[in-house]
Amino acid sequence: MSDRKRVTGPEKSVAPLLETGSVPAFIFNPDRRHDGRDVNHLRPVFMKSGVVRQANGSAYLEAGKLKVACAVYGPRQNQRTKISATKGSLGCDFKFSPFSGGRRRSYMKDEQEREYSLVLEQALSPAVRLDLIPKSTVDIFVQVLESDGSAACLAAAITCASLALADAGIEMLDAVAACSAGYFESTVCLDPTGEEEAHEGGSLVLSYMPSLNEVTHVIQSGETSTATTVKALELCVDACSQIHAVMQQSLIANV
Amino acid sequence: MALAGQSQPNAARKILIPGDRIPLVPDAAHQSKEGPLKVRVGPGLQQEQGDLVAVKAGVLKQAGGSKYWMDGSQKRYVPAASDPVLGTVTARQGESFRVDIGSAHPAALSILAFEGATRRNRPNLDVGSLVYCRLSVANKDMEPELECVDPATGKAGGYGELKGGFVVKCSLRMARGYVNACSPWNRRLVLITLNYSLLNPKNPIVTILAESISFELAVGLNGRVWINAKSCAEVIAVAKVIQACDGAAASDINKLINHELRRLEDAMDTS
Amino acid sequence: MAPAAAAAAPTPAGNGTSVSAMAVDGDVAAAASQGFSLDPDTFQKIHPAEFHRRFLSQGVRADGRPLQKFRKAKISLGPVSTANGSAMVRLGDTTIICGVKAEVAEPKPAAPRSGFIVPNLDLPPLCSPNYRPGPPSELAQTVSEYMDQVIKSCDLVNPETLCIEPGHAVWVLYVDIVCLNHGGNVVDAAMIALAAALKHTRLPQATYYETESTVRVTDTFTIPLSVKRTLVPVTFGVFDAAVVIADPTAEEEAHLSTTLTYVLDAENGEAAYGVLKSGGSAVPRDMLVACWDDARKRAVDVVAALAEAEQAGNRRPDVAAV
Amino acid sequence: MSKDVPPSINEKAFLLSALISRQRLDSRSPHDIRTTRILLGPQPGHAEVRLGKTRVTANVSCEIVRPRANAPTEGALLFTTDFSPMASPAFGDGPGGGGGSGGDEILIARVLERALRGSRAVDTEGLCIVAGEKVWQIKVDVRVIDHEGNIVDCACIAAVAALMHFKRPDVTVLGEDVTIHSTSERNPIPLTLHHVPICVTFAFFNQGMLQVVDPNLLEEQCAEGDMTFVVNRHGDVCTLSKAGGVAVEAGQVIHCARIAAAKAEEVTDMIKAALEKAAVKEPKVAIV
Amino acid sequence: MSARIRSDQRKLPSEMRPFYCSSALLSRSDGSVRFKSGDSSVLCSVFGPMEVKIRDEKLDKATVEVVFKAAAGNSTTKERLYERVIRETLEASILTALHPRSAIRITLQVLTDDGGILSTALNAATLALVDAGIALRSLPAGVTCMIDQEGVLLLDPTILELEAARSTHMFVFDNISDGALSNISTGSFSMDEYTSCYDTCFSAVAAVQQLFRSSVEGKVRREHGPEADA
Repeated sequence: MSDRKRVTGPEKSVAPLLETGSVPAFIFNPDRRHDGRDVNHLRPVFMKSGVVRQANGSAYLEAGKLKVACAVYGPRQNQRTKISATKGSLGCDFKFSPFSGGRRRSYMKDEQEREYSLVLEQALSPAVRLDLIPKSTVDIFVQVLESDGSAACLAAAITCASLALADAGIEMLDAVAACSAGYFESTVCLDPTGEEEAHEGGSLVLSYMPSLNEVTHVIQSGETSTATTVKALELCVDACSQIHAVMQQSLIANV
Repeated sequence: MALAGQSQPNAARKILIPGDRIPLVPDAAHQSKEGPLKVRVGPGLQQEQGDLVAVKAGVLKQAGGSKYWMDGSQKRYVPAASDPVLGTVTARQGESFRVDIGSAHPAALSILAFEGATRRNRPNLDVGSLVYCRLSVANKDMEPELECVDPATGKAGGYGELKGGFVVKCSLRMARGYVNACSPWNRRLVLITLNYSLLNPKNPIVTILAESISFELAVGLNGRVWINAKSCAEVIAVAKVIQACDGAAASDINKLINHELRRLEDAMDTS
Repeated sequence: MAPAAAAAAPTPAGNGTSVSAMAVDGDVAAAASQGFSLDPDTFQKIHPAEFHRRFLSQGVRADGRPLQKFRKAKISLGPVSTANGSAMVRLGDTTIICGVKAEVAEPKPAAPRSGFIVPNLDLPPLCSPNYRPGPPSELAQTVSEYMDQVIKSCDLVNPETLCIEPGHAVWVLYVDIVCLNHGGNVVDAAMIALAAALKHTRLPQATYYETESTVRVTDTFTIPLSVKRTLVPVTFGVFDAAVVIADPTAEEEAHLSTTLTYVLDAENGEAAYGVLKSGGSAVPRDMLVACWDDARKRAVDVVAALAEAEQAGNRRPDVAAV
Repeated sequence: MSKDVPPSINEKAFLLSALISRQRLDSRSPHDIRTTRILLGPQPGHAEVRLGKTRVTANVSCEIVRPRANAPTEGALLFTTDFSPMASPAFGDGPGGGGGSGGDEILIARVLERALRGSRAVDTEGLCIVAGEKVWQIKVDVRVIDHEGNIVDCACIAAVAALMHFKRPDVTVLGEDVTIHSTSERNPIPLTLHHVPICVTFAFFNQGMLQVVDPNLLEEQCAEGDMTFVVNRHGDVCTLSKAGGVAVEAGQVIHCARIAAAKAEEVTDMIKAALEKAAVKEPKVAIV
Repeated sequence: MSARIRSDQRKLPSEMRPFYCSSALLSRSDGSVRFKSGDSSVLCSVFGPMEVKIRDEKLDKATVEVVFKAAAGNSTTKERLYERVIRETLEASILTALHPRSAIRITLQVLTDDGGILSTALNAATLALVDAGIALRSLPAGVTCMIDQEGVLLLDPTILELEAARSTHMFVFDNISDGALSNISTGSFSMDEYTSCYDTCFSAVAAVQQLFRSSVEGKVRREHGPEADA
């Protein structure tokens, strides 16, 4: 059934196919990635807090082509049915803009967006002092403007949301920084782009509180050896500390 | 530039539509010596500076020199204090009944607002019972409240549960016509003369009908009329007359009543 | 009784000095004379309409602008490389991003050569506390619809130029406009973004293969859209049915008696493609004409901002990410 | 949302005692349908039907679409039913919603589908333009605008009358090319209806012993059960549905079927009369 | 210029189609009106003041709900825009403060559409509010006009005429204020064309207002009998 609450076009439309052979085959080179980075280098990351005027807290993150905005509203009255008398809750909403990826996204939330909303909540909840805001909720809205690697997008969303929470003055044990890594055989490649992601064997996203040296969330997909995973975790922990530094700077800049 | 749609002076009009302005001409008899003109403005009118402004359609009425109101018709009932109304019990909530009287908000009828009611001696009303009551509280910001007892005497005075019979709906204007050809200011008077066996003797429909059929009537100003008579056929006949006369021209009323009475006689003869 | 002058002349916010005392009405004014004073933030929260009224009566607005001053439109083209065309527009706090994605569809039998342009404004819960997750709000739906009617009725892009193969394949341009920061006057920002993004849109070279009935495209976006005109939306707010203010902020919008939007031609302010005034207080003919005159001046500024954006950097995507 | 307040105990009791003495409150006999008025036009395929105070409009429109793969030569016939919030305060929902009591809306659309599509009343084969490529899709939008009981019968009369009044534009096919002729070029073409199915609903009272045809709102609210027949004037039963409610004897069902057939004939004649009346008013278009 | 004959046999560009209305036709609603302008016909019903959904409840005034339904098909964003314009126009006229925490529900059903459907719907809604006895500050009335490819202004165009429109304009005026309550204009037009559309619609609204008055007077006379004019 067509969407009655939006301006509608034709009933069905598809993304056009590429002419065969018009794109050169992708070859992964651990010494020199296609954007010139090293395997253990992040994309240069830029962050700014306080970008949404009417929100209690907000942040914008840009890393290469990847662009994510986040706003935090609350603590406010919990409108959901499940209310805890002792703890507050985080309501997370992760959305890709329709034009943010290669394929046009639908307006309805898809499986991936639902999953990422959940991961966002799981990764941030341990850091937020929910015990101080019983019966209330803090709503976190993440909007991806341009995506370049879905794991990287998720990591960026967690980092950005954490910065927005700090901007909103929500009490936290520590800021949460997140970082992604991709597996190419035994090589671990930090912060893979969309093109790299299409060819990787698996990926890992780590959410980490650098000052406390505690991990809040890890999610891995694909099969690797334990040693490779450990290597990826180590790389990500280091990268998270770098991200944390950028977060601090942007918070100071906004004071 | 003239305002759109204003071609005739309003002062001469009796039938007004919303937006019509009537300048108040100072009337020597009713102007108090020192202050400005004192006017009481009733339903359908507002006072702006020196003018009366209609907000509803109808006929401009004046009484006692300084009271003005609009006599119009509508179907939806808006509660007004001391109106007699006919309601259906929709729920029982602790110390009160919830009663549908056709207004925006359901009304509350306290279990103590009955003749001789105490906490021990509660009236027993089921959901779906019909009650004839009087509005004790009617305010746009409050839930309407009902009572089935005259607070002055403590007696039911005709109010309370109605058993048997049937209910028809009619326009608010017609309901008021049964009660009295009254202005909104003398509803109090109405209450004294009205209960469901004492009828307004002036109402032509009721008087003509009563010559042929004996029946009981309880009229709610919320546009509901309860009818009871010896036989179903008689109740149906009265109900049909009330519905047929609603909105009909006064000259046709006799004809409508006679038509229904004839039909009733035929039915009686065949059975 | 303390005169209304107890309210100190309002000082535009942002220049550092605080407003000493602002009285609300007789009672509070009396209280103020007894040494009770309200700080401007509290005053704004308690009596927002009166707060704005005080400012406007002094010919200035809460954010320091004169009544007829518009916020500068800051436009950047091509912020989203995954889109065929994109633009970001800032009007004060209001930030809106518009991305155009091209897809392929079968044309309607009645119009076998006509493509589609599908504009939709999204006001996500991110941009303001007034929106909740779920289907689009009434404002989003109605602004989308109005934009659609305007671009169709003024023939902004001839739909036949979107034809790939008559009767079989045409382009559908999904124009999605996302508000990231709601600082008032979303309509202007959204339409400027739409106009800029469509001008910036490039389509790939497309070929229809009849045997497999599919469309295949090159990996570069090279073909510009033939956009016939540049639309400039200009919105005014009317306060207390009498005071006209240009380009209202979100705080002002909540207390306006009506708003008035003109869609003018960027090249020729004499020509318009739309006017929208939905209910509220009546606007007399001379006010409608006077606002149109002011709107023309604004159109010139917006055109300059667009030109600036076009020069500033054509960060045009050249690789189709499929 | 506000629901209809159910009738009072007094009203229910009175209705039943009146029915037992074979009297209906609107002076009908148990097997009378209410006064029916059928208005057609001004545009083809537009009908407004009043059954007593119940009022339903039906609007027929057509569009060229691709046929379903498993029926390449068959046109499409779609029904949508909408309970407008104007029909009853109980049907309310905010702007943009699809009407009131969703379940009933679908139920009525199903009855109409079974009556008109299931019984092959409308010739869908005749709606084919180019086999496998282009067929006519006929859409019937039924809107309930005043609910005083027995929506389903009223909706069925409206849908049938609108379909019989409707005319689609003429088309010429030359190979793959299809030309649609405007009404000023060529006279439009009416749909072919093989027979005229009519819906007749009964309500049961007093443990199923009493039945009335075409119940009004109060009767509907007080009824113990109901049964809907779809029959044509030849007495062919197209659909029979009895969804729950009180059990009735098989003999009752047969009795009702006979009454329904008589009512169907009555209603069919009324539709025919309305069509003839509308045809007189219609301007004749000459073939240029 | 030769005498233009309009698509529906009207002689003049500034001629309106015959319009009329009938009220109180629906049995369930508190007020109802059918407003016809040529072959455009809209039915409007008003319920209220009635119970309001808790999420729409306003503590200081009534909530005005407008539902607009096209003749065929599901409602889309177009109906939503119509709903908003009609609601915002009527909200300014209805004395909503008289009925806090309640709803005034206006439902519009297009019966047949032959152009100018928004203004026809608005006129039906205004009269239905009067029929329902809702207190109103003023009576808003709408008129549609268009400018064709040759620059000729046509008042109250039909669907056929609208297909050839260069611009279309819908204006709403009421009987107390000297200005436009609502205006939707689309297409391509100059300032001069716009102001002449304003002026044409402004004068045309007087005829609609006259119909409002005569229809209300007729209804009141019927109900009151001879005493109405006494």
